[in-house]
Amino acid sequence: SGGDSEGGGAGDAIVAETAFNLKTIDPHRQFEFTGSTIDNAIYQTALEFEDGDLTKPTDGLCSYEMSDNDKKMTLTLKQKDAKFSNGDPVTVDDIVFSFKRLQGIEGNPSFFLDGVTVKKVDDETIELISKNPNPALPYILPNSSIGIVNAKVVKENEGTTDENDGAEQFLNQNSQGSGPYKVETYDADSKVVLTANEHYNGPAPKFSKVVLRNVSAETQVTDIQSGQADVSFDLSSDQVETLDKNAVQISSLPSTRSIYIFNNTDEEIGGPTADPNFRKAVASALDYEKILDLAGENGQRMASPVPNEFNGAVPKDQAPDRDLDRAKKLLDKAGYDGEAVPFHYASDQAVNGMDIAQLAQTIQAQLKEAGIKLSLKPAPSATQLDGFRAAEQPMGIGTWGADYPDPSNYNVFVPGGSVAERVNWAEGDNPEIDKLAAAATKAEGDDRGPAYAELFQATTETGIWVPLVQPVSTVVVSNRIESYVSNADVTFDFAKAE
Amino acid sequence: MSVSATDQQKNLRPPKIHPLLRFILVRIGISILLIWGVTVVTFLMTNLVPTDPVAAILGDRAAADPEIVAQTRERLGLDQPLIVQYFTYLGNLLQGDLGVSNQTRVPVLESIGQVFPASIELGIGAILLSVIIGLLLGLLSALKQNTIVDHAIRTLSLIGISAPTFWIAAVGYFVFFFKLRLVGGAGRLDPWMTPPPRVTGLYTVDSLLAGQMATFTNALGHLILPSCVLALFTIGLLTRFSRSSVLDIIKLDYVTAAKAKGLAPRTVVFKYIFRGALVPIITVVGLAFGSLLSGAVLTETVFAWNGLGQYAYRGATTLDLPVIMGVGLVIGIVYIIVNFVVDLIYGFVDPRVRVR
Amino acid sequence: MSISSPKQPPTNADSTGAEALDRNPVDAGIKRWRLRFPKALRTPLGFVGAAILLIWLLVALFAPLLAPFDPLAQNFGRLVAPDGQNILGTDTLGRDVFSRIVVAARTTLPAAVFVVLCSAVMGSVLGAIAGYFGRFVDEIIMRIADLVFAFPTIILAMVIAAALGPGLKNAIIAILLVSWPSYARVTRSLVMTARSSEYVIAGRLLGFSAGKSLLREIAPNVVSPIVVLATLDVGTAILTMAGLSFLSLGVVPPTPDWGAMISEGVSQFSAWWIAFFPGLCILTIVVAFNFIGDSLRDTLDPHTAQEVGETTK
Amino acid sequence: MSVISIRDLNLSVTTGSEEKHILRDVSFDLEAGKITGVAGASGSGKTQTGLAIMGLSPDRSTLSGSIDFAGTELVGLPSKKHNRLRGRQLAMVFQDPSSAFHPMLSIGDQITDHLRHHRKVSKKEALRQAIRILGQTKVPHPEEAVSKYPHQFSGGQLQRIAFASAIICEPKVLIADEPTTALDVTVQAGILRLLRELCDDLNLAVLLVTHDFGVLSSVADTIVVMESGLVVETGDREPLITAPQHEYTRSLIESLPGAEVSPR
Amino acid sequence: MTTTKDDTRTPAQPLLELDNVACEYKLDGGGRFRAVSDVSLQLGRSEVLGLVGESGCGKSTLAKLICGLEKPAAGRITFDSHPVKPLGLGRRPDELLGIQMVFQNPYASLNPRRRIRDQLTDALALDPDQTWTVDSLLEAVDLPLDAAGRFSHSFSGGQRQRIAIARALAAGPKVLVGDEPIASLDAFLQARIATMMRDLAIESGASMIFISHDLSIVHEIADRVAVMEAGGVVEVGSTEQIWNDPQHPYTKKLLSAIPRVDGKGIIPG
Ligand SMILES: Nc1ncnc2c1ncn2[C@@H]1O[C@H](COP(=O)(O)OP(=O)(O)OP(=O)(O)O)[C@@H](O)[C@H]1O
Ligand SMILES: Nc1ncnc2c1ncn2[C@@H]1O[C@H](COP(=O)(O)OP(=O)(O)OP(=O)(O)O)[C@@H](O)[C@H]1O
Ligand SMILES: [Mg+2]
Ligand SMILES: [Mg+2]
Repeated sequence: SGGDSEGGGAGDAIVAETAFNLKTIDPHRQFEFTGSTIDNAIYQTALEFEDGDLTKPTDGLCSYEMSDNDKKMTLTLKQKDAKFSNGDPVTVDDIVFSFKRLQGIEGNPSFFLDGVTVKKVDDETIELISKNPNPALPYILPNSSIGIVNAKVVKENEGTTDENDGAEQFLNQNSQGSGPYKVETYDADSKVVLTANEHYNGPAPKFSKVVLRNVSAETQVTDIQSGQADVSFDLSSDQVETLDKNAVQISSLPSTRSIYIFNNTDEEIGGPTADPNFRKAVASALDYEKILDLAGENGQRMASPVPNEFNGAVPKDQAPDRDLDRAKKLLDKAGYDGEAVPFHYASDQAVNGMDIAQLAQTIQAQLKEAGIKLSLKPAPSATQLDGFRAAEQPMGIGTWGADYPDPSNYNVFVPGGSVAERVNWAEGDNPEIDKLAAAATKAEGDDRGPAYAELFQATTETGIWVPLVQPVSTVVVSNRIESYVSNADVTFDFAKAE
Repeated sequence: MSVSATDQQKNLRPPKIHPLLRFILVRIGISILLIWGVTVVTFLMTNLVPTDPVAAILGDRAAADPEIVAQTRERLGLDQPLIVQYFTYLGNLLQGDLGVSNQTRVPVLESIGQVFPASIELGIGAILLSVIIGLLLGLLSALKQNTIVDHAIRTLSLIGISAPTFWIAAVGYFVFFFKLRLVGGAGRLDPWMTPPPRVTGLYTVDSLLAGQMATFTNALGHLILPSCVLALFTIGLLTRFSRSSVLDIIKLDYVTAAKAKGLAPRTVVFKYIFRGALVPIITVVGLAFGSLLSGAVLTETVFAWNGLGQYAYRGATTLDLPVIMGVGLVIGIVYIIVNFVVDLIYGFVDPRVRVR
Repeated sequence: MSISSPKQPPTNADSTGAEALDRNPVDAGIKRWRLRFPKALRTPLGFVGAAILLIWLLVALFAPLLAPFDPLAQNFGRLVAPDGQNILGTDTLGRDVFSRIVVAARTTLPAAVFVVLCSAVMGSVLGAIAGYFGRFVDEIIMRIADLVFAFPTIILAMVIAAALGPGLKNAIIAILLVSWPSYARVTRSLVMTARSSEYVIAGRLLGFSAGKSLLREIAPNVVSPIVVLATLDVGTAILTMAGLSFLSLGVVPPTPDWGAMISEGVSQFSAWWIAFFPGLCILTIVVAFNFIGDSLRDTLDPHTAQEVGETTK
Repeated sequence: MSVISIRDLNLSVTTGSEEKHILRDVSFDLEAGKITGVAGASGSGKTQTGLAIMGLSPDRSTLSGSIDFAGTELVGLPSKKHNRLRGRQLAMVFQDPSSAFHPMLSIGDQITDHLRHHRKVSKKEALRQAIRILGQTKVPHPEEAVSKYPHQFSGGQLQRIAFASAIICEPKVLIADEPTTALDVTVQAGILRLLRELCDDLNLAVLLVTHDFGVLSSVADTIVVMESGLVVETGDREPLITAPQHEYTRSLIESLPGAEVSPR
Repeated sequence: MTTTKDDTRTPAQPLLELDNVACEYKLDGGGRFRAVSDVSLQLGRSEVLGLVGESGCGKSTLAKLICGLEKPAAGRITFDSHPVKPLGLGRRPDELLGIQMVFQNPYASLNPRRRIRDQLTDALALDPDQTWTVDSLLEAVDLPLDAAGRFSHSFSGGQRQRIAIARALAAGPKVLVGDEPIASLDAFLQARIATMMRDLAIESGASMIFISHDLSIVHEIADRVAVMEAGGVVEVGSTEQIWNDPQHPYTKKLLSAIPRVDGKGIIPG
């Protein structure tokens, strides 16, 4: 009975597979990979990235203009023919409501518009006023979490712009966007089916149906190979290697995610990791080439947590190299006595096909060569994250996915930032870095890049973060799809597949 | 041993209600007690889990705000003493409210409604296979005791219960789907297939009801391998058990008596031996169901079978408390009900229990 | 013997002695048990089982000598197919699969035996108490056992392991908590049968207290079925541990573990050797315990064997 | 004219690697309308003799010698042919009535299934005959009895039902293996009377196996005494009991309270 | 329910006295079954009381009541002026250890996992007079001395029953209760074991209650006989009187059903 499967009973449906990381597709709450992949297809945003180039925000539903002091952004409704999936036209009110809802409901992505006041000027214009200079705003608005919803319908279904909002369930089952697709069925555990939005103002997608299945990476391998699936998101480099290259197309892009080791700065918690010499020894003891090998082809070194393609990234050639002698000297200096350091990581996680559990074992083996002993503490990601958030873990593997492609998104790694808090690194601990941080925030225009680069170089120097690798985002597409668009912004654009 | 009927009656104070009714009532009572116990266990178990549900529900940002955290705690009743929380939980439960998943915000009951039929379909497939194959093999093995056939069946059944399910699943998937394409792949249907209109939630049944033959064959193709894998252990179990059960029966006088009546061997085997052996076997089938549910967790993982096992696994690894509680409760109840039904069947099949 | 030869007087009870043994199942079983305990392993299955187990014991004992390489060292190419150097290939991190398999026997075997010992002791003590004292003690213990039975083992173990965190110790605790009830059930019913048996009553009439008769009269009569059950259960424990490791809830890496290796291997279908051989190891070792347990059970009398039967698995 | 004549019957069973002789050169005859009693201590091979006639000797056993049943040689008879005689020509009643019936089948079903099998009569007709035959064996309320289950009867009643089942196909030979050992003396008397009546009325050749000389003394016409698979003495009832010839028989009878053995 | 006055009893102070004793069993279905009702019996010193009746009439239940193994639903049992209390979880009170029992099934009444010597020693410890040793006991029941070191499975049914008798005797009982101790033995062994029991009990100064449904054996060994029917005692009297001049119709029926070994071909009853 499986025999007829190749015959492509698929027809005008495109089958995509990923291991779900999905809590909701209410855009204003959605903050995970799977949710944003779906919302990208459902919702339009005020601004977009041109052809996936993350350095160039361009017009989306609106065009924009930034004031000189980066405090005021003026949005002008541009696509007047845009319509929601129920046929209602997209209006300024919808956009204002969407922004305000995002801010008010205190969901995970609410911080995107922190300190921004949204003001409707007239039926074509919106003003976003930021308290502080906010040069990142154009980079933020294309995020699918800031998707524009049909205000009227959402309000009718308990949607509000404060914490009392109750529209999440409704939005999960009934998308209210103006993008190329709308939700047909939503099952957060197994699969989400999208169908074409006939009111979409762009070209109608070739595939009128998208089936996104929750499937583990190992099953994705067999499914893509056997024609059961058209798109696979989570294959590791090893798995991609084994595929029959004549049957599939492979798109590899630099990932926007960073993988790093964190070291707790609190002596009580971290023990040796509180000593800068120990941390630097860790950085010198790692065999980055082997780690790169795990990430597969096109994996990149990182000299800071900021991905290499981003403004403010530290050039990757400045990344440290393995130097065991140096590591040993540093360890002597640190007075490290070989005690085992608990090393925490999520045992069930893979980041762009990089298995964190394997990475942890590799790191353990490499550090052992320098005399550093790690005792691995795997845990399911939920539990691991709990401990990390509570700032209780001495050392471990962290990952960060860019919320928006601007260096300011990486301020979390700077003393006082939310991630820095988790290693007990507070403002004032490094006055030098505080100064650099202030300078970076103040910098404008072309100065921002270098200012941030300097800041992140300094933070990385402390060894509190040891950037490991920038993985590759690999999307495997079956040959049934003749052309497709896959870029850093959307990973895979269902609407443009043919 | 045998007292003449009149003597018995003279000294007998008969029960106030009919014995069969009493039997059923007692079984219902025990089952309800057990289900209540399951609620206590799930509740306590999840309270032992060292994770803060509030953090999971609120997400990063809100969890950092003590005020919101406190509010949420209050809203969820988490500031109450444990015993109050338990009664709230029980109260909700009685209204069919199993809570909402921390991860997906979907009501647990709704999700279970989705995944449960998947597991049932797999479970029924497996139990049918194991009952039919296991019983026949066991019978054959017992009838041919100490022959090559018997030794072969015993050895195979021992190997059957020794194989790690997940490994067999993976090997089976690789060989039968990936290499040979004899069966359907992961999931319950090919991805682009639309599930049949939901009546029972079992794709094979629903597709037949809707007259969608293509969907039916597809669903069956997907069902066959996982249920075989899952059945492997229970086949071994039932083969062994029915063999020893039949051997016990074969020795009994009534079998010799039946043979002495010159009945056809077939009649002796099926009417006398098998029927006698069946009663203990029914009990084991009930128990086997339990091991089936265990095996399902691993099997479902390999076959991306979106059933209760996968749901439970996700719940456990993300420490999604309402999900864990819900699944624990549902599985506990299913198990208890299955065994209740087994007891009832037992009661009805065996006249000695029926009329005491 | 001819008809005219002198006969033993029929009143000599000894003349029926030999038949008597065959006529009473309990005693016949025990006789066989005593005489053939070592012989139990001489049945074909028992022998094969014992041989396999012996091999595994030797492997575990001499693992450091047998393993050609450091099981943790990532010294080789990744995903190398079996060849002259890495006879069972290498894994995703370039470790020698054969060495890892061999060393894994060292954790699996002792852990399984340990967990079975603990749960056998815990379960049979509880079962004995329930069976002997009856009434509400029995109700409480057995209802708890029922409750544990009502949850599928692996799910319960999964939740426990997830709650306590992965690790061998926690996996053992989890398995312990879910596997004691089968011993409790068996012991309980054996004790209950023994309790009302005439030799125990005779003891009570001679002034044994309940505790004393439990220890002195009953205990010796329930150990052998428990030993059989435990033998069969080692296999189950190995399977459950492997299952937990497969779900990354068992042994913590990088310690080599068969279940974890399978889990790693299934994501690499083309590198089939990573998952295939550890699976084979689990299979053989569980088969060995089941073969031995089964032969042991055959030497028990039929009634007790039924008690120990497959139902408790 | 003997219905069954047993000559030099030998039976041996292989258990494991050892061979065990259960019957050695057993010879005696069964005659129509006569009860032949077989006595002997436990394990002397009484039951196995009966089973050998039925063709139900244990697995892995070898039978040699001759059992001549009205011209048919039963030793070595193919099991299919033997099966046609069983139930129809040769019937058997067992020691423990409570275990000789399947607990889950009704009485009516169990005493007629061989009738229906052998005679191909309809279910209704079979039941009618069952009721008649239950009446003949004096089971109370035969009409109700056929739809009851074994546990609803006392041991004595069940043994009567067992006799009903045995004679329903009008056999020539009835083998009764300790039919009263499990019963009380008062019930035993009734069963013995029934046995005698059936034997006389139906002209049955009865083989009565027992170790109770009291029973043999009441109903047997001829007595065969066995010890360890050997027939030590055969003779008519009265002389054998009052003046046993063989030492073994004598010691058996002397050990019984109230037995009156004439001194030699 | 007929209650017959036990007026044949001789000594003024009976060793064991049952006064309107009744016993009930709970049935699985929820009803109750009265297995023994209104039984009054007395047992003197050094006498053997036979207890007969058909299966299920309550003989074993009565034996259990006497040993404290069942709780009486009504009535009183006194042993040597001590009330017999039902056996709980604790030790049996010392004053009641004088009642010992021999069971029906010789295959179940010895512990298969303990050596004969250990089982006998346990019992010997109870006897304050130290009348017996292991060896003298074995000798008394006609067993070889090396039997002490063996386990019960190597003995035949008759031998086992003798060991069980030895164990009961070892405790120096004042009352020995035999619950059909010969029923499961070969017919040819029964008389021998029964006589042995009687002789040993009387020699050691004990009384015995001998339960059996075999009247001819009871006739051989009992001084007095009590006949039970459906839970009640219908007739008590000296053996000779019961045997030769039964009063109650049930006793008559029972006696007339015994087949005689006379070779006459007469069906009893
Ligand atoms: N299936 C069997 N396999 C091996 N030996 C057997 C088998 N059945 C019976 N025997 C042996 O055959 C011998 C005679 O057995 P049989 O049952 O005929 O004795 P019996 O005289 O009927 O004894 P009882 O009075 O105890 O019923 C015994 O020694 C017994 O152990
Ligand atoms: N535990 C019990 N529960 C319920 N009924 C019982 C129980 N034990 C005995 N009885 C019933 O009580 C009655 C008397 O039983 P008891 O064992 O005393 O009879 P008995 O005279 O010793 O018979 P037998 O000669 O068969 O040993 C019987 O009808 C029996 O069914
Ligand atoms: Mg016999
Ligand atoms: Mg009794």
